[in-house]
Amino acid sequence: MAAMQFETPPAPAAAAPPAKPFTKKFWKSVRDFPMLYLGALIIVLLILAAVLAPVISPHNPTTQFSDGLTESGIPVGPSAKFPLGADNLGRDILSRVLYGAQVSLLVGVISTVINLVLGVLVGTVAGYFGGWVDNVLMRVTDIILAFPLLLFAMALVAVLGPSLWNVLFAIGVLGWGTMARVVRGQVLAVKEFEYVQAERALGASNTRIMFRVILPNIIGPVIVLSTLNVGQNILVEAGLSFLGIGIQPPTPSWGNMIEAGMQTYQVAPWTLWFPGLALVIAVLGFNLLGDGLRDILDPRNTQH
Amino acid sequence: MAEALLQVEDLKKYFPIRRGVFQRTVGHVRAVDGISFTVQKGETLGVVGESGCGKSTMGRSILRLIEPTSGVVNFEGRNIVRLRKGQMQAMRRQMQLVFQDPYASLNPRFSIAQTLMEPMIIHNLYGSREERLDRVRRLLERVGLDADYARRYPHEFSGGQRQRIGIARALAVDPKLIILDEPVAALDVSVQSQVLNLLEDLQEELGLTYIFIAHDLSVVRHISDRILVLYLGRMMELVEAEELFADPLHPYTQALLSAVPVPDPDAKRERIILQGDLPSPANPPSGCPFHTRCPVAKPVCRERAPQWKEIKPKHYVACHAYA
Amino acid sequence: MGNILEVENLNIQFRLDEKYYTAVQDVSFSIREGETLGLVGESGCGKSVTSLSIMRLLQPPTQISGQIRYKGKNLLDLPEKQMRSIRGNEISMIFQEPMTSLNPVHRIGTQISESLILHKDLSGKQARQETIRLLQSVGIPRPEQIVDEFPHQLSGGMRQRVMIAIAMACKPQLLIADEPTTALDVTIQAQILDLMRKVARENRTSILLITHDLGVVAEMCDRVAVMYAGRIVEEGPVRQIFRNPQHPYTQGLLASLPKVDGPRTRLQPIEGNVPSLKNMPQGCRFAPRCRRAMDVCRQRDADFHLVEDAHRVRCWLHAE
Amino acid sequence: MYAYILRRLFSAVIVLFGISVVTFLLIYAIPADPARMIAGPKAPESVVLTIRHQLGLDQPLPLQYIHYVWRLLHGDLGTSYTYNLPVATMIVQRLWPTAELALGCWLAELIIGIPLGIYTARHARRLGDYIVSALALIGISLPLFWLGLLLLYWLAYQVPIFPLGGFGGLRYLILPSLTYGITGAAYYTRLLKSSMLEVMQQDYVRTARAKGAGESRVTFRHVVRNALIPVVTFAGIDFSYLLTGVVLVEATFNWNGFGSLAYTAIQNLDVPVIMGTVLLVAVAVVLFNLIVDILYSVIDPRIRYS
Repeated sequence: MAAMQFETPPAPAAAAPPAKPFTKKFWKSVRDFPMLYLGALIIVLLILAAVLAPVISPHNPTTQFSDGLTESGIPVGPSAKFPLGADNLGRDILSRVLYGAQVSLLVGVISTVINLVLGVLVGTVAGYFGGWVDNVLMRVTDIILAFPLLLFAMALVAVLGPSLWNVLFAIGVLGWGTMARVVRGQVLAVKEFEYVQAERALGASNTRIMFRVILPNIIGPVIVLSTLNVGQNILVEAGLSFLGIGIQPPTPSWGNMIEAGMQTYQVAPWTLWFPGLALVIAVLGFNLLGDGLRDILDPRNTQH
Repeated sequence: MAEALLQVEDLKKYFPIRRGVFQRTVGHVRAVDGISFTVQKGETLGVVGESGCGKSTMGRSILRLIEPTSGVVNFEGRNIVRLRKGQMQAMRRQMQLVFQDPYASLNPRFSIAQTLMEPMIIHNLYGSREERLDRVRRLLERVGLDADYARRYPHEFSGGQRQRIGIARALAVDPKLIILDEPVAALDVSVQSQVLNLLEDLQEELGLTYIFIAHDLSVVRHISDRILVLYLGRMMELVEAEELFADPLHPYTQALLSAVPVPDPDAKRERIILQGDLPSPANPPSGCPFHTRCPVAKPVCRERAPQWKEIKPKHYVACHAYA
Repeated sequence: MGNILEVENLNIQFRLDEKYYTAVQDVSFSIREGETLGLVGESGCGKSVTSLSIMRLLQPPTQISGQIRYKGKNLLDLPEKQMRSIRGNEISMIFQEPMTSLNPVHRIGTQISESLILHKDLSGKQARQETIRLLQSVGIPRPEQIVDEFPHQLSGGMRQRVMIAIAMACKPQLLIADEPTTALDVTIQAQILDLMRKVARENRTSILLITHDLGVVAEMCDRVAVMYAGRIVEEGPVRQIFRNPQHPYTQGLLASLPKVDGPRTRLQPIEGNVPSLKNMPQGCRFAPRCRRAMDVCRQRDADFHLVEDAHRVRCWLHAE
Repeated sequence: MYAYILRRLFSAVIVLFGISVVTFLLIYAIPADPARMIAGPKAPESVVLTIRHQLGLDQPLPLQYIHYVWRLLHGDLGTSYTYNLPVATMIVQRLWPTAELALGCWLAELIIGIPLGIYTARHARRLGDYIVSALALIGISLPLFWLGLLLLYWLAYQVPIFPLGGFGGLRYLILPSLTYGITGAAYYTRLLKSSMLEVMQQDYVRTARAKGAGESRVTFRHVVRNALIPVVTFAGIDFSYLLTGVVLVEATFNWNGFGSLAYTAIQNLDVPVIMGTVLLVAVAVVLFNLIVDILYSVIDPRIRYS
């Protein structure tokens, strides 16, 4: 209320930063947006784990060790050889968790890129042109959104056959509905701004207005949503693998590791804990980053 | 001097009202309902009216930012309503628009240099980047801003400064006609007059023609040569600025003038307080649209729309009282 | 007649970016019974903030010091519960935006009778009758039907009438009107100003009118206080302020207005821009834009000097 | 308002049509030959041809589609390859357990989510808000099935308060509902909080305070009422999440609903059952969203009276 009284510029955009030493600015920024940096840190560690898995894993993730199981066939707990214990087939859980990061990141990121391209395209065109174009595209979006993603992906993967690429493709091609709706809403809002009309009054073409004027102005929410979307898609992949129609064993994925842990958790709870914990931390990382980006992009939080 | 730059004939813009399951058109908002006027080169035509009178829609229809429903808009003798898309985009160099809201009319992602170069890029003016930047600097100085501001972004400026940038953007393509849509309404009183003076200077120097749309009567009186009064999409009165205030003929104009609060506590004026609300342009009254609130309405006003007539030399009114 | 409201040395600070900025500094004024005081100034001058602080409706983080005495009680010291019994009852308020000031999900009648139920202890049925009477008194046609309608079904002017009905429901001693007609059309503005005058006279209510429009001030007010950048720079009876303005800012403001009569001459603007909260100039805050600024103006702010009876100005030009 | 509802109905019909096209195409896009699957891998080619003819699979695709829709409209979702039972019958048998579970999950979400949303909005930027918001973020990040297994381990295996999965009375319902509630409530909490914070900035809330209304009156009469409008819209979207969640919860808790039906069908590549459940879920989502749209028009007078 009171803030209306002052000239507060509405949109963020790049502010001319005051000249302060970089490190000092960095720590102030960390203090202001702790979630953002925590999320970014988690994601960096995740990427390192995925890339360096072959180097840092103590064992081959698919080797079944005879000393991984006790004589009665129960997986051994955390030890010097198996830092996070062994699974129901005597494989090293730490190595499998590290390799699992590859699958999660690959599926999460690439399927989100597909979601992003389809969603932004459909949303921008529908929002900008309106009329029957909007109507047709939004009904298609409604149809896509009527199928719960996991079930729909289940059906599609069942048809195509379970494999890493089919899982990735199914999530990518089916999961763009929300993105399209959000982008459309943003385009509708930005389209009404006078600077868009000014661009038209100057004689700019539709393509120029859409891509040079409108798109840069909605990039913030799109980045936020994409980041959160990576976490969601990682969960969908894990769900599919948990149900046995995602990544097929022996390739390690956190989802199929939890499914395997389901059989042994009563006697060897670590078979359940560690893949699940890895999954939670990964998804939390993207959620933290997404929320943090939302805060930093919110003009109310960045005063000039 | 007495050469017509713009000639508008019977301009109409109806927006369909869609209702029901299949969004059938059940009626029209008659935002602009038959407006005709001529603007001479170098002249300022003021357009006043309250909300819903269609003044903004009229401005945008003339520029074809909104496609007019019907009518003719002759710009230097050429009917631009008939132009194809590509021709129209080229034609936009000649006619520009300045907006009301200085906060919404500048792209927050563009620096001032980008904002002002955008029109030059679109119309392929001034070959090199250096030439364009040079032009940007001259434009900024022309509107009274520091040339070094080119590198900054809109949020670093106050409302008045932004409005100057908006004017510079319009000038970047060397237009002949500028439609100013409430250019000072969002500005503080002490800044308003700076912008008004700037507009007057630019007109004199560059030989610009203005259509000045506003709701503030004293501002319109100050800047206009002639004034057109609109009510619910129709023309009520058109006359030279000083005469409109000295001798308003239409009852609506009279009420409008008497409603303006004057900054003089001793001004004893006869107040005409109109009864009732402004009718909706979606459902305008029959006959003369003003008859529902008119203090001197007669039965005929409800039945027939009055003729547009020259009551006195160069003083046009649409009112049955002068029939 | 006594003073109904006395504001003394009011200071209001806002926190932005972990720093406090002074939005209102050392503001004092008073309103007499039945009087209309205008508080004029441009955006950011602190006039709205001042009005909200009287109602104690400012959102934290803000720091307020000074005194706001209503009938001798300092409102800033009252417990929240007592303050609530004053709000909407003895002091009420109307706002600039009639389109957004009414709750979209409640019926018109419910919103008006809320004040009656809160303060007057009326039963539902009595409140409804009183509500219809109030609607009638603010000139709303078909009150029996409108009472059951929703805000979006009414025009801006009608909604502002409803706001006035809410504000006047408990016959307050003081009505604070924050830019009540800025969002309205001229002919509707005339109706609303007329209505405000009428209801204030009928209920012997004092008005604190916050506006940027000098025309509205001239028409409505008995006395005026001109604010610039968080301070009152000049205060006095309306006729003297318009006839004989003393502060260069007031003079500049009046000179910069285009006129509806007389010859059209080039406008005399005040150069420069209104300073922002974060970049307040030293000394007199108007000095950087003042044509008659002296060295002392840029160093220290002036005190008030009496020009004539009840007409005072904060300017070094008037220092002995 | 009726026009609004009818328009929604109309677009729902279009979406339903689209859904039937999609499921139809998915069935026929499958590389495996349904006739071969019914006949079994060892059956002679002539038997396969006969079955194919019986099923009408030798007809042109558009015609097959018309037959498909015709059968759908008569409640015929096809026959399971594995069990040789009508899919519709199999689904109906599983409908009640799933409905019970879905309701339990949804209530758990609301009971946890709504009060926390109101609490965080009223205590914004204070310690309580930070703690609840951090927990909400973790809740959103938890995989449902993993949390379910953990709860089973702690509350059914280590401390046997609840049964170790299975379908039965209320005792069986609590853990699965709680599992879903913990992961789903966070959406309601966050949405309601941000919606309330936005409403609190509205002019009409200031008007209510200016009338002398107290904080709890302002919160519940003026803020929550308006802030619930986007929450109701979200309930429509959430329904689709809920049905997804139910599949995972059923698999985790060994709950014998149609989620586990779909799950076993996928293991067996029993296409009619897969498509039958997917189709039914999609139809349910569309119908539920229709209900939400109607509800929405009741809550928001701006839609009701237009």
